[in-house]
Amino acid sequence: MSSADTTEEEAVPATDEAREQLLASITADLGEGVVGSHIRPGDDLWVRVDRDAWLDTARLLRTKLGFHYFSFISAIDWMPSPYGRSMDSRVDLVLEGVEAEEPQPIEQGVAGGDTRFQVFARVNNVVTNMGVTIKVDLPDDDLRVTTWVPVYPGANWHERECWEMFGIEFTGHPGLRHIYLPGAFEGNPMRKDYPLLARHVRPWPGIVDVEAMPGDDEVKS
Amino acid sequence: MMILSELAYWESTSLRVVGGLAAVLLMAGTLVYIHLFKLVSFMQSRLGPMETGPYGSLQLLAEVGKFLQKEDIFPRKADRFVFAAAPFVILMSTFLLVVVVPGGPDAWFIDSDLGIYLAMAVSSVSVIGILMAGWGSANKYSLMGGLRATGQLIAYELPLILAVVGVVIQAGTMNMQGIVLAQADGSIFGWSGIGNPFLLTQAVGFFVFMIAMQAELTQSPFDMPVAESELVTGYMTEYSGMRFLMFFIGEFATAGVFSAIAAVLFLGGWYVPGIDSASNAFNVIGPLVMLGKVVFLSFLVFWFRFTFPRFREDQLQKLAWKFLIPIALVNIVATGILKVAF
Amino acid sequence: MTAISDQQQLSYIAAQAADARVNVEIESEGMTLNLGPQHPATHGTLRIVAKLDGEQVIKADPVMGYMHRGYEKLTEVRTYPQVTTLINRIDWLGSFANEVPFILAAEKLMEVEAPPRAQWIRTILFEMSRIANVVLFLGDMAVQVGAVTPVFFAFRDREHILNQMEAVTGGRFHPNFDRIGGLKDDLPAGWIDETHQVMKKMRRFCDEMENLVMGNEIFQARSRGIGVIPADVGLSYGLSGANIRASGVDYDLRRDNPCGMVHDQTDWKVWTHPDGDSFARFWVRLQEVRESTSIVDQLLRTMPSGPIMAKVPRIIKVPAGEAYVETENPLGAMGYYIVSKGDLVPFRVKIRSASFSNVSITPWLLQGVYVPDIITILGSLYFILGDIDR
Amino acid sequence: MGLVPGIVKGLGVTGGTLLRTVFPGGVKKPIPAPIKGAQTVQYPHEKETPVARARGVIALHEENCTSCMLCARECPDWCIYIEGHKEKAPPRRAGGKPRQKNKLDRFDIDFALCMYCGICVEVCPFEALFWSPEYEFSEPHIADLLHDKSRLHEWMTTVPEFEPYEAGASVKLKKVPAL
Repeated sequence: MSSADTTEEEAVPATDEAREQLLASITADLGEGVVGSHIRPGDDLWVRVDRDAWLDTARLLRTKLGFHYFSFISAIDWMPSPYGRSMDSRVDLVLEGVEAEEPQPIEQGVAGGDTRFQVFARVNNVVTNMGVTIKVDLPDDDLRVTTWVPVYPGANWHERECWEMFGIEFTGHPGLRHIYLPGAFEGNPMRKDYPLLARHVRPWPGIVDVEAMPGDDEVKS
Repeated sequence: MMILSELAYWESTSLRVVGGLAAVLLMAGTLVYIHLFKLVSFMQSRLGPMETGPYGSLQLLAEVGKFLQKEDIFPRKADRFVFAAAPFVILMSTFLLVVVVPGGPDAWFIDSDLGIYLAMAVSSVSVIGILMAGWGSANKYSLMGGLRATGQLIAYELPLILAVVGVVIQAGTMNMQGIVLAQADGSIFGWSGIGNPFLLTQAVGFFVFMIAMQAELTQSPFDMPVAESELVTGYMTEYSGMRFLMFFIGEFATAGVFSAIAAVLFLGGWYVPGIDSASNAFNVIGPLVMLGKVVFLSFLVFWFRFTFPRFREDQLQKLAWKFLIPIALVNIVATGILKVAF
Repeated sequence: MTAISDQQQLSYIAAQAADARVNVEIESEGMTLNLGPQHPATHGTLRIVAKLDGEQVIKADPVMGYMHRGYEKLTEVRTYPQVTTLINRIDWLGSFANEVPFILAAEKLMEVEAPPRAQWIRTILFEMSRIANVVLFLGDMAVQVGAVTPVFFAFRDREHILNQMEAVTGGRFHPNFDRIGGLKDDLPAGWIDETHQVMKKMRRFCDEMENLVMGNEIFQARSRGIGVIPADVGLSYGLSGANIRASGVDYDLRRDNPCGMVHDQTDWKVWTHPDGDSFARFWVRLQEVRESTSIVDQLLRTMPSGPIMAKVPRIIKVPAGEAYVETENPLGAMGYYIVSKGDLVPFRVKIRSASFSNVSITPWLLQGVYVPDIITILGSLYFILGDIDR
Repeated sequence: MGLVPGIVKGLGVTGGTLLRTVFPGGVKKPIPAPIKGAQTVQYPHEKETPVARARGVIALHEENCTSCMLCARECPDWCIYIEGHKEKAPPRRAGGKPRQKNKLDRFDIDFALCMYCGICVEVCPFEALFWSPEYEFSEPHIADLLHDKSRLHEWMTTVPEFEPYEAGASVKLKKVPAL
């Protein structure tokens, strides 16, 4: 941007009063329900709520805070993929002499998290043009959360997608059926431990390297 | 065709059949080429078929060849007899329609005093064919198309006939030749410069007739029964090969024949002003004049078809019953009064 | 008395029973009409299972997934530059617009900003892809209600836009031109003048559409009052773009959430229509095409000079973090929620595509309408299957 | 509804297009010439020249390729196959040491898989890959779409010069290497 814009950029406050206020009003209403939050000044707000407060959050946002516009619901599987970029198969690694790595620890993103699966949703206020991302942690042994359909009817399809891709059950949903995948499909493809077969059935063409001339091993970089 | 009367019955009949076939197929072919392949393409900034023959003029033969090669598919649950017979019923009504249309003072197939009455009666037969096709296909889209077509065709038969009634009153005859002559020798309130083409004195009738004709032909904006984007061509969905070709010929030949009837009723048929209507020249130029008028009228049909969106069935029923039929009736009354007054 | 053989009797009974079954079906259950997956009105492979009573819809259930390509999974094994190739194919009529929010989200995480010239060109191409996309809608909507010719005009005039896109990006449909920190290349010489000409042609096309389709009484009869979406319902279903603006909601991300693009440097207007019916959606989109042509014209005139690429490392590793960027794409609000772990590849990309939310309203909207209106409504909601199925 | 009903206006639009197509010369030169007036091009007889940047087919300038594998690794589709070996090349200067050189044995692009994204052309550090706007290389058998390095090299003859940039651009114009 031109020089005028750079000054504008510097003028962006390190604190964001509107979002601070919004967070405060959410916290005031939900109390213990809010377990984590994060503000990127002038840009975005994340709120992590307790699983029991999930539906209440939606109701609060829509009815009291004017977040009428529903953007999406989805989930994140925070487990690092055991396949990496799926560039090289296990066999190649073993041949190369790479030891099987220990699975990396789970590391959650902004607003924190405690569990492997996190459902997150985003709603917007079309008047103040503010968006907020709501997150909720789901324990591994009980992947269930209440549905948002009574508050935001548009959540219906998003929850169906989330259910089939991550195996997260939305209690009270009017019809959790497959939306993209065929009815008899088994497994939850978006989970990190679900292999992307297209990248496993065929070797990566980039794995080969220029062969050294026979008896000229030292040139190999 | 006075020679016909000197021939044996079988000879004249076969001549008539050949003539009828030629009239229908050639006319359908000409219209498809001129309108569907060329003028409509130009309307859409493209050229249409260009490869077969000069300017794609033999494309139609190639298309026919293609359709003839295709497999004649019957849906498994189709009512086979009804399904197979439907295209013939539709094509039959077209062939029967053409017999009343005169091409010149002596160039006619039959010269019946019931001419236009016969045409109107026969044109309704195609409804049965469409319903048969819709039912026989054992397809929901076809069934809906067939039902919609039936409702629509029956609704528009009325304004069509009522529009004709005005002409018949004014001409004083139902004979198609008589109607042509009435226009050739008639006068508009005493002025006989160009005869009396009923286009001018029966403008309302012409307007109603053209709209009703568009609907009878199930051309857009009245193509709800075929509706490609919705019913996937309705009652024709399941047809392929030869039988589809028959529907196709039926569609365009009927467009031509109806245009011919409209030309006779409102544009003076084979007559052009300036030449004495009794002149023998019309036996030669008459068919050409007819063809010219048919091309012009059917151009209107295709122009409307490729410009307008379609009405929903309730809207087109409304148009027929609440608008066309009343004004057609008023037209009849007015024509009657004027006829008596002058 | 002739004896009836057992077999004859049995077949008679079977026939009677079959007739009875047919009658029962006709009387009590209504008809289930299956529109699609192969149907001219579904723009590809959307399927709508409609329970009908006569021609009236009792219940409509859209079924999709026939084209699901699993982009969210595929992005997890692709580097950031490789992802743009892929997401080109989400909304294939306005491909360039798909890349923009992804790139912007990545730029936000990397805290880089494209130089002004890049932002200008990015905005121009963004608007041109909107024109290319919506122009086809204008023609297609007319086809859905039965007029054949407008779609030929649409294809004819979209060609000019695609040619201009190709002249810059090298790809007619899949530009793959946006890069983190700027653009792949600068404009070729003479492009600006040609584009001014093309914009003139597009405005003429809009006039033609207005005369040919929008002003047509039959079209109005078919679309006015059909598929009315109240603003509140629309918002809670996540409708966006022209669909929600046609319901009177004055919400346009180009104006309300400018991010990495320079719409605020131009003088333009957000069009809304109070009716919320199919006609309003057509009307709003037609005005938007006009507005876009004027945006492009203005930006072409004020184009700054300079580099088109910010300083970005050759091998792009995006710092850990999460970012969501939503832009006003041709079909509606499209957003990418990128979760990065500081790697070459994104950890998770949630693609919020506009059509998915826009179409999710159909079960609510199609209740009680007639079969022909299904087509009008689907046409006016305007979806691209790639954008639904991703 | 304005003064003229929309229905009539619509007829005017289609009728006007009809006239414009048939008489591209307008009122001044009313000679029917639909071939000129139509927007379409009669493809096999008449061809539009694609723009210089058009991504038609990838050409390989073999001499510049060092088999560095960058393109094969960056390809999102994994459709580039490269094999090579090292060999001794004569020294650059007289008396110098013989150089190590990568010799390209195989460079195949499977155009059946290729998405024409251009990443390979972009990442190539040695200017060995170029876009050619040539588009007529369809094959009856899908396997024939695998172009080997000699075929890819042939495309080099169709690679156009890079277009100059619009005013205000500060990008350096690249050159296509002479064959």
